[in-house]
Amino acid sequence: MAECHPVGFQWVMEAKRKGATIFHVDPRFTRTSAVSDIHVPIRAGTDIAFLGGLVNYVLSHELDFREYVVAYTNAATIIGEAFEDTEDLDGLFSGWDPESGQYDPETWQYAGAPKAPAAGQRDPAQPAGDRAGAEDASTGHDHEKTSHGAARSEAAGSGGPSVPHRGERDETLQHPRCVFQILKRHFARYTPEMVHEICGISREQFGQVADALTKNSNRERTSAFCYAVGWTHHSVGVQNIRTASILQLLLGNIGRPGGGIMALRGHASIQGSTDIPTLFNILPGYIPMPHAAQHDSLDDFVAADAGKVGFWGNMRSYTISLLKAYWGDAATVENDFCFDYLPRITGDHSTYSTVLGQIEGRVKGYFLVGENPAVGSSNGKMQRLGLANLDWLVVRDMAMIESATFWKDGAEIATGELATDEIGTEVFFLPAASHVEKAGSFTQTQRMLQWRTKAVEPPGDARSDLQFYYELGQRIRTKLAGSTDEMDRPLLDLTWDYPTEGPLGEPDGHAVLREINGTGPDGEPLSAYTELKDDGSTSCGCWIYCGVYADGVNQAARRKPHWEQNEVALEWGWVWPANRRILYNRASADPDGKPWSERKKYVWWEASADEGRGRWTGDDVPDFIADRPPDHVPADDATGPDAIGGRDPFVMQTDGKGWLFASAGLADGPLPTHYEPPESPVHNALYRQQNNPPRKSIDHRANPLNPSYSTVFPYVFTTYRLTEHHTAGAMSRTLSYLSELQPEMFCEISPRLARQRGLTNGGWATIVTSRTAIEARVLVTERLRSLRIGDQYVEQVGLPYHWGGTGLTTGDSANDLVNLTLDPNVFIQDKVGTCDIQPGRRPRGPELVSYVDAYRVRARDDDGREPENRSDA
Amino acid sequence: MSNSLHGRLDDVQQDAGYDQHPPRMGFFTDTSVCIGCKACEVACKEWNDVPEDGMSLSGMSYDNTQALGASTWRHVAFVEKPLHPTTTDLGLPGMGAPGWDSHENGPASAAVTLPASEDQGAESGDSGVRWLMSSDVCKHCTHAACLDVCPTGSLFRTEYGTVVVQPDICNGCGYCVPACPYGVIDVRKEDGRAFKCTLCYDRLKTGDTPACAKACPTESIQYGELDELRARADKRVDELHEKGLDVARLYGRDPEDGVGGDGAFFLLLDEPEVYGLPPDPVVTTRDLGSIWAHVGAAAGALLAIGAASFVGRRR
Amino acid sequence: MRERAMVPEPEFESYYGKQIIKTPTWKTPDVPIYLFVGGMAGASALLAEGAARSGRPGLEGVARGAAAGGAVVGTVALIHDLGRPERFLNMLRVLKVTSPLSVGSFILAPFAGLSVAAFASHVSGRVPRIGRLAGLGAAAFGPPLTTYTAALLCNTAVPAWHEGHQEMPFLFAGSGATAAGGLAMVLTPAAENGPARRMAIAGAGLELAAAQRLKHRLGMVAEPYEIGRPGLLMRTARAMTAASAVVSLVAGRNRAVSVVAGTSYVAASLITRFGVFEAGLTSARDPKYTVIPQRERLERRRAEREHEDARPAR
Amino acid sequence: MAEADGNRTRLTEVLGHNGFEDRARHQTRNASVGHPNANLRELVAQGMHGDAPSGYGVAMREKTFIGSWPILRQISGSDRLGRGKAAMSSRSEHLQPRTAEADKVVDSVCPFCAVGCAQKVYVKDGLVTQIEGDAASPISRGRLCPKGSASKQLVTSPTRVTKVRYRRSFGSEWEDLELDTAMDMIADRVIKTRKEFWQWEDEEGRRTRRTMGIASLGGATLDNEENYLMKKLYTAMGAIQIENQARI
Repeated sequence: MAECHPVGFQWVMEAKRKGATIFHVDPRFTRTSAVSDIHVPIRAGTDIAFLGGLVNYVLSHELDFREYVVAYTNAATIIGEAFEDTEDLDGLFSGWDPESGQYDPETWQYAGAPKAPAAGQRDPAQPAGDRAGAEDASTGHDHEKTSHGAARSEAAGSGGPSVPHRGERDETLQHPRCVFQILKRHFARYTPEMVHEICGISREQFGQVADALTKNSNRERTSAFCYAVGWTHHSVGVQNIRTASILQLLLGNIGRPGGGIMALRGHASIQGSTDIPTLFNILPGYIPMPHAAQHDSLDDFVAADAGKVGFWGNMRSYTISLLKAYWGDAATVENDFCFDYLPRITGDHSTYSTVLGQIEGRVKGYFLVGENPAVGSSNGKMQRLGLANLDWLVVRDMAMIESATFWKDGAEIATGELATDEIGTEVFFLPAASHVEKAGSFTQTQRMLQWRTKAVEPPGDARSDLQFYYELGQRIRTKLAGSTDEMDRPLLDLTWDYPTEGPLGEPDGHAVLREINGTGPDGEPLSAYTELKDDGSTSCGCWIYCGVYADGVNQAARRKPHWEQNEVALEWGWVWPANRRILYNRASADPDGKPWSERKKYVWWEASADEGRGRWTGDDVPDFIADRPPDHVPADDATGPDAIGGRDPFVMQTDGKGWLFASAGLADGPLPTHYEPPESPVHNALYRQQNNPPRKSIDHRANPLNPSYSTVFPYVFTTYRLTEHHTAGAMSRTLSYLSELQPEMFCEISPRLARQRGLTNGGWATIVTSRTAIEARVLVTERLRSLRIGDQYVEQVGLPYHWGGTGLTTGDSANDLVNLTLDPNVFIQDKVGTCDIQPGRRPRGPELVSYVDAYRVRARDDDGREPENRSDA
Repeated sequence: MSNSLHGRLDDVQQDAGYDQHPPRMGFFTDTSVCIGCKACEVACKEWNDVPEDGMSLSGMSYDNTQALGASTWRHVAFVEKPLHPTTTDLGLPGMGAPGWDSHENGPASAAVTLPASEDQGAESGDSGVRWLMSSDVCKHCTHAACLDVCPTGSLFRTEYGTVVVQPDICNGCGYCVPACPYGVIDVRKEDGRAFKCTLCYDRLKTGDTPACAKACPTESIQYGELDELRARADKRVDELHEKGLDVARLYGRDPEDGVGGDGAFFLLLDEPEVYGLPPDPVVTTRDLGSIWAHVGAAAGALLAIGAASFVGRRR
Repeated sequence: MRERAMVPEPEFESYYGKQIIKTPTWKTPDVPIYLFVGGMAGASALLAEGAARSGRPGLEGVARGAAAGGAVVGTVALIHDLGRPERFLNMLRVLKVTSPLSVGSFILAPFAGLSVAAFASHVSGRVPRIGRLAGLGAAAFGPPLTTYTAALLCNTAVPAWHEGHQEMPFLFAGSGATAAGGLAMVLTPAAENGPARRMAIAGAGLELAAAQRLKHRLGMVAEPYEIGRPGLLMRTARAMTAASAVVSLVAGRNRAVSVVAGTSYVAASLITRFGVFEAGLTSARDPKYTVIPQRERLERRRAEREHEDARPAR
Repeated sequence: MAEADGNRTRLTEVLGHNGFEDRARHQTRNASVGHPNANLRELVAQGMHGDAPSGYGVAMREKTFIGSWPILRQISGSDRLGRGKAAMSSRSEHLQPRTAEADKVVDSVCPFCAVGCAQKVYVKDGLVTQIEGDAASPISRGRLCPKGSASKQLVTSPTRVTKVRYRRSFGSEWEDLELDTAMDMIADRVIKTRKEFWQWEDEEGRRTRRTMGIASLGGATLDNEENYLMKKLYTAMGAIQIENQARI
């Protein structure tokens, strides 16, 4: 956190000053470790084992916050009899289909649940999983799988996927099939010894963490977890976060001040880019993209949510308001509010699948907007092969980047795998405006929107992306004007009339934000998403952002100094939803609505003598229906928000409870399980199942995997950022003040590894995987520890990933080494892999290819089989 | 010139001719909370338009800045030290700067210190290493040698008690460079003049915080009235001692030290030289009287020699 | 390869072996030459005045020329060494007794003016009275010009220079005298160069004595004067100076010997300045010369303090 | 005169390295406008005494050349050693931070990571002169990390490309292209590729109403408003392979 979010880290230092104990769990001893109380070195990719160990510690020592757990989580919920755990099936949950390589979650349901309806997680028409599809890639059939399910798991970011039943509960937590007991059994083998064996963490150190964490989680105290892509960039990324969620729910640390799980996101508006997504599977506000198999009409589309408990029950209103924002008057009751104008997805269309599509010639036009995949995305070679096979490419950036120049200086040009005069891609490089040259809002990592005022005009041809897309839309619409082709209707009917301003004729960002906020029948801005209607009288571009323009005022532009308000600072910026700073903060009060303690007072129920006049109140905007008393019991037939009970803080979940056990929404199991990364030097100590069973592989000759336990690739590598650089480098390697601080690509290794391989500090090293080899200067440092895993040492090679071929400082890209194996829920890559490291610089030209090929052959011979695949599943 | 050349000097501005003046301002850099982010380095350069200072990987941990200089007015040092050092030479490849072994000014000890146990796994229950970071800066000495030796008056004492180069005056004589006991100031070759931290003299004029202190995310760099900072630092060091961090000590805080105390002082977690700071710096002008006396005596001796040379028989 | 000391060096810690103080940015040869010509000119002015008073016009002419020439060359060298030569006049903006360079500028400026005037008058025969007065003035500024350069070096944080501040002025005085005497020995007829020879011999004695004392008093900080290139320079200069002194003492009246010995004096003086200058740079570049003496000082103080503390308790 | 002018130009060019100097240069320029004959005097005055030219109205004690000689201030004042007040140049005396001279100061947010540190952007003559933290922010309290601190360089860096670059198919070099032409060409290509890869139904006859030929990958420094327009336009186009750093 000190490395990548130094300014955010001031609050950790503040907490430390006030007596908090700071643990830093990381493969490397970083700048964060340097000021933490205890650094816990961990083998990369074993977080579930560590966190699972903590869960086991809490459960086996009965240190859970029982009152919270019983009332606010689904610990008491009873799961159907058909459920079988990984403990029963040696690493698999019930419902595994080896043919498709997918789970059927039916057996994970709450007991007594009706059969999953058609709106369930799976695409019934889908014949086989991506494995089969990949083998038949040319048909465009590949990678089709539970994409809608995945969409729903994205939707869970703001709400929950459907559990159509509130379930039977045993609040004594004794029922053998209640979640609590299942959890106990599932994690029972995550003992300190097992944690030591898997993660390389000593029992003593594990004990320190467990003891401090549990002692600091109760009525009086809360503990927080902060994480970044060290948890997410794994083929078990989602389950890493799930494990932390389970732990925090058990400890009563969710929805309370000082608690929570804090995602430290890495880009200025990466949260905004998820909320108002430029993502394939969702529409603004985590509304899923319609799926061809299920959604022929608006009614089909909202059927899964209609009648649900909680705020997702109003899905119809959110969707129709969005369609009204998109197509305005053209969207009518008669034409299903233009629902049919929405394109449908049929599977995984995520970025890595798209790249495969580019390589295979199925995707010919590409926009890169402030993104540099040739350096920043995994398996750089595949990225560049894709770019080289386009008809046209539009790159919008502030500086020249590797993704725009691959045709003349990409690594494959040097090796002869690509030739400039054979690359047909037409490239448009359009300069982009900087953050001070345009007005707009960023949503930071705590869901806070903050407005930026424009300071100066952009230089030369530089334009904001807002203006680019606005003008592109205008030009396309002009060129298509008069078309009678049905396919052009959505473009021609689009509301695309934003006021412009300034010498460059830029669209007014305020007008766009106003559209996002939404307007009522009178055309005035709405104040809250609860005002959205399903009759077409309201329009709203992103329902969770409704209220950001309340009263016609840009709430995101508020800058009341922190010294003029309390520490929650509600009048600085605007946080979705409804300016709430802590989600699910109803949980900061006990079931009766009283604060758990005076010290941790945050939101509470203020009763009133007058019936119906009681209110939730506190320092924050209560995340609850303001006048719903704690003792409210909803009617059996209630739906939507009406069905939320007074003790159901998790208002977006269909049972109002925090989910220790996720019976729906996840592609890889209702509970987290430790699996080894796709490339690992060690065997899974828990199960015969080595890797996450439904992980998604990108099968391509440019993406070969190193065999597990290979002696040819004996070391683990992990990639990361440095404080001094930003992601793929376009915003830092182009600046002298940052470049001079970290002027060269380097790798970090332990003294033991240095000795083993004859590497010297300041010298050169070549790091090799089956994908390619890169070179880096060497830093020999005791900050990297040799970890003892069982009877072997595991050495880890640290690789910052910022470098590429352009800019003031250049170097090889660590991402060229990273294989493409994806998390099955969200299709995020696994950044951990195995490698060899040798002294000296890498071969140049075609020799690089043969050098890597030779390694591959050796690795295959060494192992006696082709790179590992799912045969072990 | 009682205490004007060395020793304690309570009103440094008055000594420099400011009869009325604002309080003496300074920095307290608490390295115990430094996270080595180098925001100070960049903020300083942005504000003062200091040019880039070379791009080479040093091999010295994360310190590629390496030292203060004409184009580096804040420098974050990174010290990696084993927690449980032994002097066993494990025959490791060098851990120093690249080309360490053949380096002319190599480290004092060629033996690489490592944890005693071959098993450096986490089994020992700790990370086995300390990583100290410290943002170094001009000390704005009470008795500033750079200022005193400056023949043009370019280096001068401001009304805030800070020591600043006036770029419109400096003629690049370079005298300040070897005069500084901390190795702070240097001449920028391509420019010809000497440069160093100004403690953001211009910002102080309107009551603003110097750029580095303002940017510092963890309040490692604290700016304020020197008296107040000293009190704060004393409290902080006591606090750390109470927590068992006996290694914490203040550096440059003592008004009785060799430079009369620094306007920018530090809380360190190891010996000063570990951070590249002189352990007991003394302003050269402490010996100025003696120097001039010897110069005078020597001149007298020369005069005597001259006279004596003409004594005697002429032929 | 770094030279290995005979005895194991004391352990000390440093930051990756980096030097602590900065290496002086003064240029070579500008500054050593300035040190040399300044010293030579100052002593020459003295010699000239003596010659004038004792009626040695030949010696006077040579010495006046040496003083004036030295002043001019020195001024040029000094200005050339500036990073911003066009701002050389800023040297006279303030007068700071704390700055030997400032004081030196206020010595060099009048000295240059006076010595050039005296020389011009001597050569042209014009305004003899003013010439005499100028010569007297130059002679007054001469010795300080010769020795202030020692202060210039010693009033720094460079260990080998600063720690030698008691000896350096004498070393420079002696070295200046040998240079002035030596030059006059070369250029003056034997009949008039007796004082020059005596000045050189006396200067040599003073210089060698000062150098000896410096070496002994400074201990490890004097090491740079002994090892490496500066060590070689210093040894060479010392040998040449001593040899010249012996030779000029024994056979100084011989014209040829006088020329050889004089040249050797001058060269030795020049080499001495290079040696002293470079020894300073060496001591600046190695952190041990900064750290070890300071560590020892701290230890000493700590011991004293403990001693003090212990006393009342008894 | 011409020579003096030339000297001044050279001098100020060299001076330009230091931020402080910009203002001095600016003032010098003003001065020379008001007093065409002041140049030589200026040069000499700056060279000699560093005192700013009398032209810009700060000539308090520099009535005469000699009067401004700091030595006299040394002798006449209490700064006998010439350390402080006596040695102060006129520039130092009238120094102001450049933030004080900004035409406007606008609120912004750091464009690097997602902490969301508030920034103040100082603008003078249409150019960004400084970007620093906004102390009022409850998130950042005015602090910035090294990247955030480099924001001014980010927006003013000469490494920015400000002209459209175009590489034709199979081309070996960049070419120039008018922005307007580029926009038009891109619109044409979108229309063409969209149509070429249009798909009303998938292989199984399910309605898809989409184009599979166009993809997009956006960075996560895009504004919400920009993301909104992007998703809206792409969706109306029928393009679905719309992705963002948020998945990477």
